[in-house]
Amino acid sequence: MLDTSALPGRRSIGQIIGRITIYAMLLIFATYYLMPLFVMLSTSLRPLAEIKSGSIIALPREITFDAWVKAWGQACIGTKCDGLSPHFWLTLKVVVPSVIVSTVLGMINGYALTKWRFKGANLVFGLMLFGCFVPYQAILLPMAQTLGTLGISNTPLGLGLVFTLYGIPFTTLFFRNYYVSIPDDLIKAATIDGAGFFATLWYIIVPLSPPIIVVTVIWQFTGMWNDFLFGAAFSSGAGQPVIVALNNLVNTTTGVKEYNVDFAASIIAAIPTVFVYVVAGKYFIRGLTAGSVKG
Amino acid sequence: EPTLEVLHYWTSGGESLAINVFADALNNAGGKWVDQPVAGGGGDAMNTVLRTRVIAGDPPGMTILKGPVVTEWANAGALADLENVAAAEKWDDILPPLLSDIVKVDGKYAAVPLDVHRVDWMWVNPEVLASVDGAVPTTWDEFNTLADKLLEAGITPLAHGGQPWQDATMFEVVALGLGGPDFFREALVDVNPDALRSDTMIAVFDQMRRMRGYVDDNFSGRDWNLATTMVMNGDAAMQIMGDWAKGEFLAANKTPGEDFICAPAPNKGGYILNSNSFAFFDDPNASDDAVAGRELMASLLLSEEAQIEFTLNKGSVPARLGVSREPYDICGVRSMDDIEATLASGTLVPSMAHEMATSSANRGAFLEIITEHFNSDMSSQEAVELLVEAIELAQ
Amino acid sequence: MATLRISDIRKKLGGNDILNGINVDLEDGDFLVLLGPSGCGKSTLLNMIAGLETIDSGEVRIGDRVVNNVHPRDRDIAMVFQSYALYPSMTVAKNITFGLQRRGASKAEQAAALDHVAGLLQIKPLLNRRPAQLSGGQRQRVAMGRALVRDPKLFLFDEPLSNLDAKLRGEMRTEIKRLHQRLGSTIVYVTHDQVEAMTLASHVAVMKNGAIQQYGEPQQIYERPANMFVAGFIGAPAMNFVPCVLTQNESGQYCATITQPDDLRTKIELVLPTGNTDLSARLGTDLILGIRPEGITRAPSGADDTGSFDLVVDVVEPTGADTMVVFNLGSKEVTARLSPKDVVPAGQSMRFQFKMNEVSLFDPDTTNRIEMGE
Amino acid sequence: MATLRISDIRKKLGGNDILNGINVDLEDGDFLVLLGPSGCGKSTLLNMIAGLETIDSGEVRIGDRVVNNVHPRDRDIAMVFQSYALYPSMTVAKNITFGLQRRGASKAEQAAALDHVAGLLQIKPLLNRRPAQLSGGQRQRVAMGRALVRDPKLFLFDEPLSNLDAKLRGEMRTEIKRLHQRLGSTIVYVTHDQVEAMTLASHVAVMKNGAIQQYGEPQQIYERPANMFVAGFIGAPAMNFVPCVLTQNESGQYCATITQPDDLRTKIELVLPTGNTDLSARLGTDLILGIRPEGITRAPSGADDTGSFDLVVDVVEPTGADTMVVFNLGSKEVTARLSPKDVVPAGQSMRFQFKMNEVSLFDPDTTNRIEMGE
Amino acid sequence: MSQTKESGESPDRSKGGQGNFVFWLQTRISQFVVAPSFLAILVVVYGFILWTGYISLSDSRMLPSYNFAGLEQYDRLWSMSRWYTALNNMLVFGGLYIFISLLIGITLAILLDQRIRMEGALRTIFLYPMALSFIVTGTAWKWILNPGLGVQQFVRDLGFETFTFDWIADRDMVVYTLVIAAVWQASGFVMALFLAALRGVDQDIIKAAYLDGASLPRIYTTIIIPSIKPVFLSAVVILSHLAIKSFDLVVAMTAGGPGVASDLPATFMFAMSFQRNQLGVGAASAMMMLATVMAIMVPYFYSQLRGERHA
Ligand SMILES: Nc1ncnc2c1ncn2[C@@H]1O[C@H](COP(=O)(O)OP(=O)(O)OP(=O)(O)O)[C@@H](O)[C@H]1O
Ligand SMILES: Nc1ncnc2c1ncn2[C@@H]1O[C@H](COP(=O)(O)OP(=O)(O)OP(=O)(O)O)[C@@H](O)[C@H]1O
Ligand SMILES: [Mg+2]
Ligand SMILES: [Mg+2]
Repeated sequence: MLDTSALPGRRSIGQIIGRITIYAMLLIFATYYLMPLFVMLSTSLRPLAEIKSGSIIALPREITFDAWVKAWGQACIGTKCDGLSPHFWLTLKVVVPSVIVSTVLGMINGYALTKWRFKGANLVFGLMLFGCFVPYQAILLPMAQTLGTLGISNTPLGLGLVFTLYGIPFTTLFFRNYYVSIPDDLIKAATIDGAGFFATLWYIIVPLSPPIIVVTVIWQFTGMWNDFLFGAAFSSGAGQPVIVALNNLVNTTTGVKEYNVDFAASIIAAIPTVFVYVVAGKYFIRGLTAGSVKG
Repeated sequence: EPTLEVLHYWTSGGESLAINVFADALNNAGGKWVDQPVAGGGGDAMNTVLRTRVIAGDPPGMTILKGPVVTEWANAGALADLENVAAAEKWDDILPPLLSDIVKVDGKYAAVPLDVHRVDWMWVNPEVLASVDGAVPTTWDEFNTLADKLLEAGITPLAHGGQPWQDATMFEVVALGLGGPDFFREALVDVNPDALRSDTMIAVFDQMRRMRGYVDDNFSGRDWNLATTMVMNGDAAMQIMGDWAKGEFLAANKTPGEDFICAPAPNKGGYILNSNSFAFFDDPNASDDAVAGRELMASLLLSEEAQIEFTLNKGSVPARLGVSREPYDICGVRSMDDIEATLASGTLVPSMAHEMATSSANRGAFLEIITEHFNSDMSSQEAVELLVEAIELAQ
Repeated sequence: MATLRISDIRKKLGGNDILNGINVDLEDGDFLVLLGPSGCGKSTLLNMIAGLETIDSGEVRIGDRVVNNVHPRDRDIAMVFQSYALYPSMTVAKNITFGLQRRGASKAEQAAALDHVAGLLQIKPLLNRRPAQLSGGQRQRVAMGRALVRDPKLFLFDEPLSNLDAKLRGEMRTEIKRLHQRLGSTIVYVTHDQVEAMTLASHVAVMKNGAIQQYGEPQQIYERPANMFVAGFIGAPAMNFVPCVLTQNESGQYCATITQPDDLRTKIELVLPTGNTDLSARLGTDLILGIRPEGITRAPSGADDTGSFDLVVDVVEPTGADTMVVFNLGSKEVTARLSPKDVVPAGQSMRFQFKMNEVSLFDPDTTNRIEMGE
Repeated sequence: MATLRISDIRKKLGGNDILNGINVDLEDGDFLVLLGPSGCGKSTLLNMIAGLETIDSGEVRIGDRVVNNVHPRDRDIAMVFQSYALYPSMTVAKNITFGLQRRGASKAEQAAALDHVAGLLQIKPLLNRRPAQLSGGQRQRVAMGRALVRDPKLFLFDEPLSNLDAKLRGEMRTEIKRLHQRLGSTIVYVTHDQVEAMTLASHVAVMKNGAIQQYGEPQQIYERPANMFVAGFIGAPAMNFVPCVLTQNESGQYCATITQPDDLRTKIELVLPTGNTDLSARLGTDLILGIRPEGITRAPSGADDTGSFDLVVDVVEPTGADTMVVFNLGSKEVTARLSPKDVVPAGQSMRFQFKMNEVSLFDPDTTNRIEMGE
Repeated sequence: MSQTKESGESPDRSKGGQGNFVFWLQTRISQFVVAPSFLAILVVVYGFILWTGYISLSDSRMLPSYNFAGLEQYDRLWSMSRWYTALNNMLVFGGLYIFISLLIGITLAILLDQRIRMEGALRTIFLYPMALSFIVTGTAWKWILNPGLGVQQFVRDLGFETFTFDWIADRDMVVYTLVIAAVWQASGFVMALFLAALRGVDQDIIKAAYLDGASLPRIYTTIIIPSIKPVFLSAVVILSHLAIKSFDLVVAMTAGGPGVASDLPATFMFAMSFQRNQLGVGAASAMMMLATVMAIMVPYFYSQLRGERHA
């Protein structure tokens, strides 16, 4: 945006009021956005007794990290009392390869669909894209049957496969929209230079892709990390991802609830994704600008 | 090594300790317990997983199934045969007939009952009661009078959480109280349309409408244990909730009979029973270990030792008869006494709200209408009609 | 170095005829410029030579080999793109040697070739930069280096200079010209800038709508354009086209007679250098007279030469070396390119003269040139 | 229409001096072209006139009013941008009338003004299209329309033609020239194309690094450039610079003596048109001789004129109307612009002659012009 | 999206003149590399949809059954009042959610575009909800909106005794609380989309508008926003997709309550398939959802891909 404050003849009261309004509005919005985080944080730091008396929108009178310690390493989930930590690491082990594989496949698809077009490439793309919009509840049962047939039901491998498969439409979309704006001449030059499909991809295209890789990885990582439905349906026991474990911790039918532990656990489960957004948020916007905006 | 994979939704707090009793028992007996908890929605989430796993051809070894669902699964041919163990352990002798009826399909055991929860408890704060000179009500008229008095005194009479299953719990307690066990069976177990349309049913909905007035405004979506806390803290006088509520009092170091009172909700004799049972799934591809694990577990479930330890943690009482009452507090003892009494008089009824009475489709229809009614200004007549219609659709 | 023969090449894309029967025949060392407006199929033709686009029918032959079904990598060609298509993530050195490396040249070979080319193009100080850190002209040079390093049989250039500003374009043009003189390579060069075509080509093919309009040496195309399209396309400012009628004067000479749109409908009669040609069939018909801006000079005032006439100057545009003068002739705007000294200010009248031996005559219906003998 | 006075304007941006003391003085109806290489501060200066950029120090006066603190809207100016900056979501008509509407003109006034401008620029058939549906030239016209419709005191143009192809650029240039002649408006026009500057300007300011290098009429700047930067920037192909030494010949005339880099170290002695100027202080020092390509002609072979000499032709570039001939003089490449008839093929020798009254002389240290009297 | 010429096409794929396998492979390689993903998608998306479609025509209850039962399940579906509630909620929720998210998203983007100090921090604050799962934040929202625990109590504690904000407990208003939480999660993402687009707007256009005398608000409303129309389309598509799938949200915040007042098609379908043992009805409702998605997406894809071809 043009620096309007640098225009001459506008240094008026009105302008100052305008600036104040802008900041005030931003502040109000920031409050709205931060409120759930505040509630979660303050609750996680309060002793249980304090929580049960009075409003939750209040600063803790007494701060204790017990809930955090318990949520991480001691809380009982089912018959195991190791807290969230094992699930946390396990989720990383499932999600990271799934993110990598789906991103790589999306990259290859996007590249093939834009730079090595074949008849019907648009149709193929359109059909793949529709996978972004399927309500996942509808495919749970057939997927279960399929995983069973493949003999990988209830394994991290099976879960990773499901993540990867339903991630492909998104990754393909992102990469395709980004690669459309890379000049075809580069591919022609590389072809004449003797580089084939993969050599061109590796030497020419991949080095140009970091912005869109960031967008894709963020999208995939948060999507997979936060998934509940697939995790609950296609994993078991110690193999459950962290969000499912969190749900097990938080949700009890007839047991006693420890809200501070619940919220500490919630925050712990959210740390990686929030971390990714905070660290890479800038690149996220940049990557969006670079092409995937076109949706 | 006998191995057993257990799918369940008892994931935290006392539930988790309770199920650990069986896990330990199995592990100590040389088996291996493989835990697969899926919490949420009182077993809804677990049901989803169960479904996907069965469809995937990879059913868990054992899971929590209740009431008619056992029959549904058994009819689908998914459950393992337990006759050998049942005979060896003499289940027919040690289980009360109503319980064994529920878990038997075609005269064969399809699941093993673990415990008995009493649903129709009323939890009362004696101090609050004393503040209005009230006594624990034994009829719904008394209840209403007391509640009105409490309201006048500015006290919330009834602590309640607005979740469908809590609404339904209250409903069935009222239904038993106003209609008696026979009506309960006809309406909530057999879903007989005549019973559903009867005046008694209308009276039940009328009472529910009154109850709505005794509940504070913030009840919607509240967890049951927060409602219990209200009673504990004197913010409300009473709560109608199953015996698991006791765990919440105990966790706050309250003593039954002193700091809180457990009394059966007003009724004309009767006992709404909720029982958890374990069902074993039959997997044609199961390994020998899995089969061995299944049988080993089944044989351990009804041992007195495990029963006592499990129910103490769970807040319930044992499923089998003839267990020592010594370890139980007064609420537990009262519950055990009443089971025997109602068994004798034939007034023990299965809980509709807790999936003991009728198919999940029927139960869903009940919950839907009960909640709708409780949360709106629908008339009782209207509610009854909608209920009949919904039950028809669920067939 | 090699010959290139293109025989009756055709191409359809998306249902449209993009190329309809192109024939080209280049000797070793020839410099062919494909010239034409945007969308006429120049790049498509070049891509077909390179093997980046399939050939529907016809034949492309490089040296003795029909290459229709040869992979671009194996055609032994090099190509320079309009956008330069430098690999953005590689250094200049890597950009240049990438093709060698892909072909399995040893490190030493690569280094030697790089050194040679970098010296030739004077880009040694740039070798470790990335394309983004280069100016337009430097990028252009690197793109050339990438083509030169492989020492191919045939060079293909697709508008290599059109992204440069006017000044740099001139310099790089000279450089390409010099490289061609030095290396003697066979080159096919696409442009829509007619100055480049005139400057560089040994042969020019002017294209329009997928067909070659005229094929020949630059001077021939400039002086004897085959039709109005070619005439208008070559030369800047463009050739002036003035409607006229073919008449005969008293001495029997054929004349182009132009009617001024003024009240008097003044007629200007210009004697045509028709030699022996018999144009009697066209007498009285409408024709188009074509005259290049440099074909118009200032006549000494009062001179009574045929082909000179007085007119009011409409616009004057000094460009430094020359000054463009615009005036109205036969209801058309005509631009003359005059020496600054000869110019009068806009609004004043001056006497113009057409160099009649440089005019062309066109048929308005077919737009084709009417030959007037020598 | 108005005068424009810019006094000692300075500007810092991001810690760098972008403009250091600019002075400009325009009369009503003047056409000022700001000419200079990329990044020299042309756009910044224009933005400051427009009010889109604040003024650190100095004063901008439009008509009688100091506008330093006047909002752009109230300065009564109009601006045409390089990217045209048409509002993409509005029709052409809306684009043109938006400014009027914002200023509260009635519907009828808007319609009348639109009609007038659309007629002037011949864009009536386009009025209902959106910018995306226009060609480059049409967009340019609409952008002009948007500026014209408000009938402002001052027009600002920021490289309005640089996005067009060469042909269209030429046409639009003529059109702008004609508009200026017709409307007589005061115009500030930014470009880095020297042909535009020469063609359009009544005054040219050649800028470099935020300072004006020379300010004057185009012909003056072309013929008497103030320094080598200006000399090299104006004219295409650029002026040739040849190192020489100042000597005196027997008849006492000052001569520029050029040493050829051959084995014989041949000396070429060119008599300078010094008039009465006393250059004795510089005798024997190194100087730079500047000669434009069109200042070199072919001498009749064997002519023994001073200022003519035989040299071998290095490169020949026919461009149609003229042919560029490159040869080596004093170890520099020199380009001559000759008539095609006068040219010999590359490699052959021919006799060149410098038009000595057109040469310039520069001090190699300061790069400034050395005046040689008239 | 610029060139869609088929010119990047693998060379010489027509004739395969050298006839050897490697050459043939080279010319087909792009089809080969896309094929595995494509086939997998065909199976796990389209194959599974077909399966669900078949189940919706069967008499399945607890477990899938393959007995054909015609349109019985659809009959049943369309005679359930709960389904109508769900559809109605979908309309209200979806409409408001998309509209408000766009409004807030673009407002935030414009505000952030005003050379704001701490832009980075604010941007992160607006964007982080997208990183959280509703399984994580659902309880927090449930509490914040709970009259006795959250905002209402807070304001009352401040002294405004009569302040009432009990939508989550109100059958008629509960769907709006879903909107509040859903907007909270998605509007930051919309903001990012718009911010990216605003950053791409030609600065000269804004300058021109200033010279034309337009004020800042007018420049946004009449010039900048209309010029980023394609982003609206993308945002609407992404938001519709999120709205149709907003399952976790309802489960975590209201579980469909009070009553079934906040049921959405996704929760309806889930309840029917997995809680009520009415798999057939669940499948029928899934097919209806898919039909809705198709109705929105197919025209969009079509126009996108077509638009590209003609670009
Ligand atoms: N894949 C395609 N499908 C349909 N038409 C195409 C395709 N590719 C190119 N064309 C058309 O073929 C014609 C020739 O295109 P080409 O790129 O060869 O033109 P050009 O002469 O190089 O133009 P320019 O000077 O703009 O580069 C154009 O009209 C173009 O629209
Ligand atoms: N906001 C800024 N901060 C720092 N430097 C700036 C800023 N804006 C412009 N500059 C610098 O000011 C100088 C002049 O910029 P300006 O845009 O006026 O150049 P110009 O002469 O118009 O160039 P061009 O011909 O490329 O348009 C450039 O060196 C540019 O890098
Ligand atoms: Mg081209
Ligand atoms: Mg500029």
